[in-house]
Amino acid sequence: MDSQAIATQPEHGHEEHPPYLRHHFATVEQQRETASFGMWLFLLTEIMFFGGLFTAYLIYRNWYYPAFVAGSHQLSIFLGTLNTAVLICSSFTMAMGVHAAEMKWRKPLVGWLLATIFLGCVFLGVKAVEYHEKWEKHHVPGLNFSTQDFTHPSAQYKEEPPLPPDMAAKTQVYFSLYFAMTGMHALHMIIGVSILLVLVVRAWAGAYTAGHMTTIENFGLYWHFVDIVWIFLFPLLYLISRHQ
Amino acid sequence: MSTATIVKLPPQETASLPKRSYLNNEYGLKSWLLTGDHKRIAILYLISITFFFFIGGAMAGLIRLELLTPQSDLMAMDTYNKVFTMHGIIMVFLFLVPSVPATIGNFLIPIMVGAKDLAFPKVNLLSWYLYIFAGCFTLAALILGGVDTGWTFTTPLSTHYLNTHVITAGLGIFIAGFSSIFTGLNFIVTIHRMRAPGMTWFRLPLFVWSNYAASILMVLGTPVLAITLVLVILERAIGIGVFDPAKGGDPLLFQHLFWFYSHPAVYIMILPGMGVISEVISTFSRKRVFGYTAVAFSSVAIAVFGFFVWAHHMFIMGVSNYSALVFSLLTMLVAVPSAIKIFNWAATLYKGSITFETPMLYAFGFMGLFTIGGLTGVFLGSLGMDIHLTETYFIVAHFHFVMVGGMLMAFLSGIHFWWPKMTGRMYPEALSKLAALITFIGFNLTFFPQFIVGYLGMPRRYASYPPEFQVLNVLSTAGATVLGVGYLLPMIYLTWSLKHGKIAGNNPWQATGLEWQIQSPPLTENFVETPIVDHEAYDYEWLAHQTEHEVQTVG
Amino acid sequence: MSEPTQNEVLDTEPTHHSEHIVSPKVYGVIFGALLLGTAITVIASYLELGIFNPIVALAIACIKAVLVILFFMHVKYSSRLTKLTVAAGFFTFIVLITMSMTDYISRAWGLW
Amino acid sequence: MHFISPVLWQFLINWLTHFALFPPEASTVAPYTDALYFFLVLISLVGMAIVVLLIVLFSVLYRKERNPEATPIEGSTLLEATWTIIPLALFMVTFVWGALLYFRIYNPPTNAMNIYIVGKQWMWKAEHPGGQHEINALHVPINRPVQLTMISQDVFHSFSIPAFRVKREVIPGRYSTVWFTATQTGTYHLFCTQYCGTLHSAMIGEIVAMTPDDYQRWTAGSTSGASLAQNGERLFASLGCASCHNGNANSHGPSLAEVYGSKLQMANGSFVTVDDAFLRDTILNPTMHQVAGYAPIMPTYQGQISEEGLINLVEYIKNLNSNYRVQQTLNTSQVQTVAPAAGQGVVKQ
Repeated sequence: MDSQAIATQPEHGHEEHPPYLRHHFATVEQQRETASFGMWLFLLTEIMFFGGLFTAYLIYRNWYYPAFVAGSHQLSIFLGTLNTAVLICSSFTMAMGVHAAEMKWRKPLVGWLLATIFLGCVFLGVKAVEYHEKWEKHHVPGLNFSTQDFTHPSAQYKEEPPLPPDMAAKTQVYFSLYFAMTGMHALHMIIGVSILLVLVVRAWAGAYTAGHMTTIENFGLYWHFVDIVWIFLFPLLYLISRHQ
Repeated sequence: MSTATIVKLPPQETASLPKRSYLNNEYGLKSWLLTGDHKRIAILYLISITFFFFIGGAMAGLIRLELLTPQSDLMAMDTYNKVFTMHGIIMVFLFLVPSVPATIGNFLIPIMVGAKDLAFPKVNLLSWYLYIFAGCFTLAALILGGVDTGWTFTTPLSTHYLNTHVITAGLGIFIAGFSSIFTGLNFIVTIHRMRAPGMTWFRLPLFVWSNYAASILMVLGTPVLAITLVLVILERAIGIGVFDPAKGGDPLLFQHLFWFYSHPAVYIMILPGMGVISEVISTFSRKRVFGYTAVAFSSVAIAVFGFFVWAHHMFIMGVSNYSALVFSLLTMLVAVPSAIKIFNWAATLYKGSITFETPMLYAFGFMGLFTIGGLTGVFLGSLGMDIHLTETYFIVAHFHFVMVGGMLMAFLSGIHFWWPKMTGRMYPEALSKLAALITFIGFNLTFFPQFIVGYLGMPRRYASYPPEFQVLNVLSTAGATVLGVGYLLPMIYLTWSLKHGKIAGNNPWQATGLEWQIQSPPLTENFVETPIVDHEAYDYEWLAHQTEHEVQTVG
Repeated sequence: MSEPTQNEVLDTEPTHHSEHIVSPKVYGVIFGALLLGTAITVIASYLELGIFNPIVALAIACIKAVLVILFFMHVKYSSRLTKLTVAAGFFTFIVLITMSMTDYISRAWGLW
Repeated sequence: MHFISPVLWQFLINWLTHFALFPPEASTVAPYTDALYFFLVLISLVGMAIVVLLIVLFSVLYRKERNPEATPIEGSTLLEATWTIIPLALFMVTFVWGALLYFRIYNPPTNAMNIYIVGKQWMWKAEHPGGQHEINALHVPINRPVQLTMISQDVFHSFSIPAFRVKREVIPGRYSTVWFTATQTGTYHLFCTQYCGTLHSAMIGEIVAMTPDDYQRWTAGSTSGASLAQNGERLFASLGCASCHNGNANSHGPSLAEVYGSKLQMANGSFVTVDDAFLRDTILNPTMHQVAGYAPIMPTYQGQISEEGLINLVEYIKNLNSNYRVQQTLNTSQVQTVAPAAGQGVVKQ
């Protein structure tokens, strides 16, 4: 019996070392799985990051339901739906980008990534329009807030019953959460688009179509995660009791 | 084997450090600051957390000096508030959370699992830089005039009623949080994906298990703190209304979110320390840890239950009493795994062959002090008892028994234990035993009176107090002085030993871990060849069959 | 939690499964389903469903999220470890919400 | 000693006369708290003794000189079960005991006299129903349950009386309560134990527990003229509450006479028992507590009434047995076209 623990293992020297295999991994497969697992763990932290906001949302929505309804009705359902569709499209283009990388198609990869950037920018643009509108309507808590629209609904929202002043004041909580949640989401989008810009340049140089596409794959995970967050934000913020 | 000690140092005249090691692989500042080597990053971390430990320690000294007299005479009350806030922030976020994982863990986990490095070396380096940024922000908050929220950042005090540098300190903690997330993430991935052939989960050293459990808490808990701090900063900076009662927010929600992280954070701090104790006790009693599986799973159980008990910090804060019942019950459950660990360590000594090197002395100190810390935790988890004890010096004594008596003892134990591996040189044994003794005595003198003064009702965070508490406070301050000496000593002699310590050799403790089978200090790539593991952890019979020169050395 | 039993731990050892390439057709179908889901959510929000309004909205959101996770994010074809990781995240998220809710729901129950 | 160093001697004398090791047991719950405390101390001592004994015993028996070869032992399921179940059982006992104590401390008896406490940076204000105001002090009679209804004007504070073993957070925006029955006369510490800013450690006061007779004398001697309810009545009139809450058949708001303690049906169908917290909250957030049968038209008084004012109103409504005086005031103010003048003078008694 060989009781030696530190036995000599045949060096993995007979395999070729692709240039992208980092020294502390034994195989490309191990490297790829490691990177993907790391990315998933990072997304886990992101779930909890947004988790705090969702908890706050849930509590206040139960407390101040009429204020949340009224606040929600101030959002443009058209822009919200548009943005949801845009983000889903961008998720699709990203998935296709990952596919192109898997197939080692360089130009399609660049194309899909550019499409994703474009859609991401459209999303952020629409978001900016919405934020601007909120500013004009004095719905930015802390900086520029007035309950005027809720205590005395304007002509535009004639069918809206006015909120009693105590409840109208609570719309500030709704808009605080609206800006915190969509703001954090938009921040993730901005970070995502910035990374995409780098990826496009490198993809054009052929970095991800030579067999090593972990970066694209992991970025895809991030992008889809940001999409998922929006998939929840949309009904929670825009669609509260629209039938009223 | 009749020598009193198991340290078998190579003869001094012939001994020398290995020619090539991670320490002399490359030279120059750049080779350190841009390194990807987990061992060098561990050393960077060690230097920086020591720096912050002494800043935090200086703050502690000031606190104790102020409390020497009942009046607020050494410093004004607001200065005192800033001092204890800084003490808390620095000690919790910049020392205790990264202490064992980022230094000892960073150094050893890849070696213990038989890997060449952590899974993401660059992320590891990034984590250190984030830590340094966090430290800079915190120091900036300190230098610009301080912050006086207490480390708990209670709203609405922190959001609306203070004009100190809350945002700067908050950003510091936010960044420190990401530093610890990255460390935890790296550990989990490494432990899952980078184990050497044959290194199954149940052959892992318990140090790895406990760091794994702590990493889970870091990864899942810290982001909640991050978003909470973001909300506090937004509320303070632009006045959104999530926690502000005047705008309809619930200040208690802040407490919920804050403690959702900060209670598990307590386990982030203590679990890696428990891992150190498992290694040390096993090594110096020459036995496998009694009930390996129980100890391993108790770490994981602590991590899991750790997420279910946070509201026990809020029993008197207006949390619903039904909810308090649930959280109190769950708190009682989380106490059990800690008890299991203590008993298993004690049972490990049974029929061992025990020697009393410095790490072992610290480990004994840990066991005693952590038992007190843990049991007083049961006092506080018990609803009715908590009413009288919470927010008094009793709770201060309790968490210092766990954090300082437990965690810091474990840290020092681990530093002494692995010092020969990290540096290739031994620390001076007699002096270090003296330091361990001084620390133990100083610690008890400092914190034991605080239990009594706490039951008397002395509130925490008081710059002045009624005169009848003075005797106990003077005892405590006297103890702190002794404790300070106990911490300065290792600092001095360990630095001294870097140049003058005896050459340690590969395995001075005759321990079984993979880290002891390679040269000290290790090579940059840790192993010459990927090890294949065919025995369980702490298998001293296997070790007995190894001969000296079978260990890998590059000459 | 993310802490599996002994068997599960052993099952999550790195496996050398071959990389699964999802065909663009699948992506297309999922893409369509997601857009459809969005449309249904918007329409459903205009219907009077009582307490079922938020439930329907969240159910559709969950389905959409699951589709994205399973197909766009390849979890369907990934190792058990990945699946476990995703599950752990949602589990902790649920812990955060439900345990906080024990306080908020029961506050109204009694005088104390 | 005193001839060696008079200063040191002074110190020693000073210390020893002031030295305390155990807080006085001055309330009915204190012995219960202490009993649990001693139980827990006992458990800790036993646990500690076991651990220390094992370490010392094994260190002596199995030190290397005596036992050069270690005997490998895997573990023992039986032992693991033992030291899982026994601590668990002890902790469960602790839990139940602690929970019972918690109920005892936080469930006030129905006959408790009520005193209001307002915490603010950095002082305690006590408002007795009879109109006595105190700052950083609280006079209470012994042998009589006292309930404190507390609120903070700004940040979290915590009202702690170590000698009574009671403590409760004082929360901004919400009433919290605590109760005790003092058993021994004397002066005890009152601390704010929740860190509340710069002068946190100066937010202290005295609890003076007096015999019932002394307490009677004290209340008689320190009244400020008007009781809380009288102040509340004046506020009620000046805010115009009576125009809706007057008990008339066609009034816009529900009658408030004898509303305290009753069960009200809300607009959403649920039932609520009217207590202090409910009254306070309906003044600030009226439409969130809409009583069935009334339109949500009441304006909010958020930011218009101080916490003391709210206490006055609550105390007034609590003691409102009939609408007779409400209607009287209403008629007077309607007759007088120069309305506010009515509120200015001293309320007739």
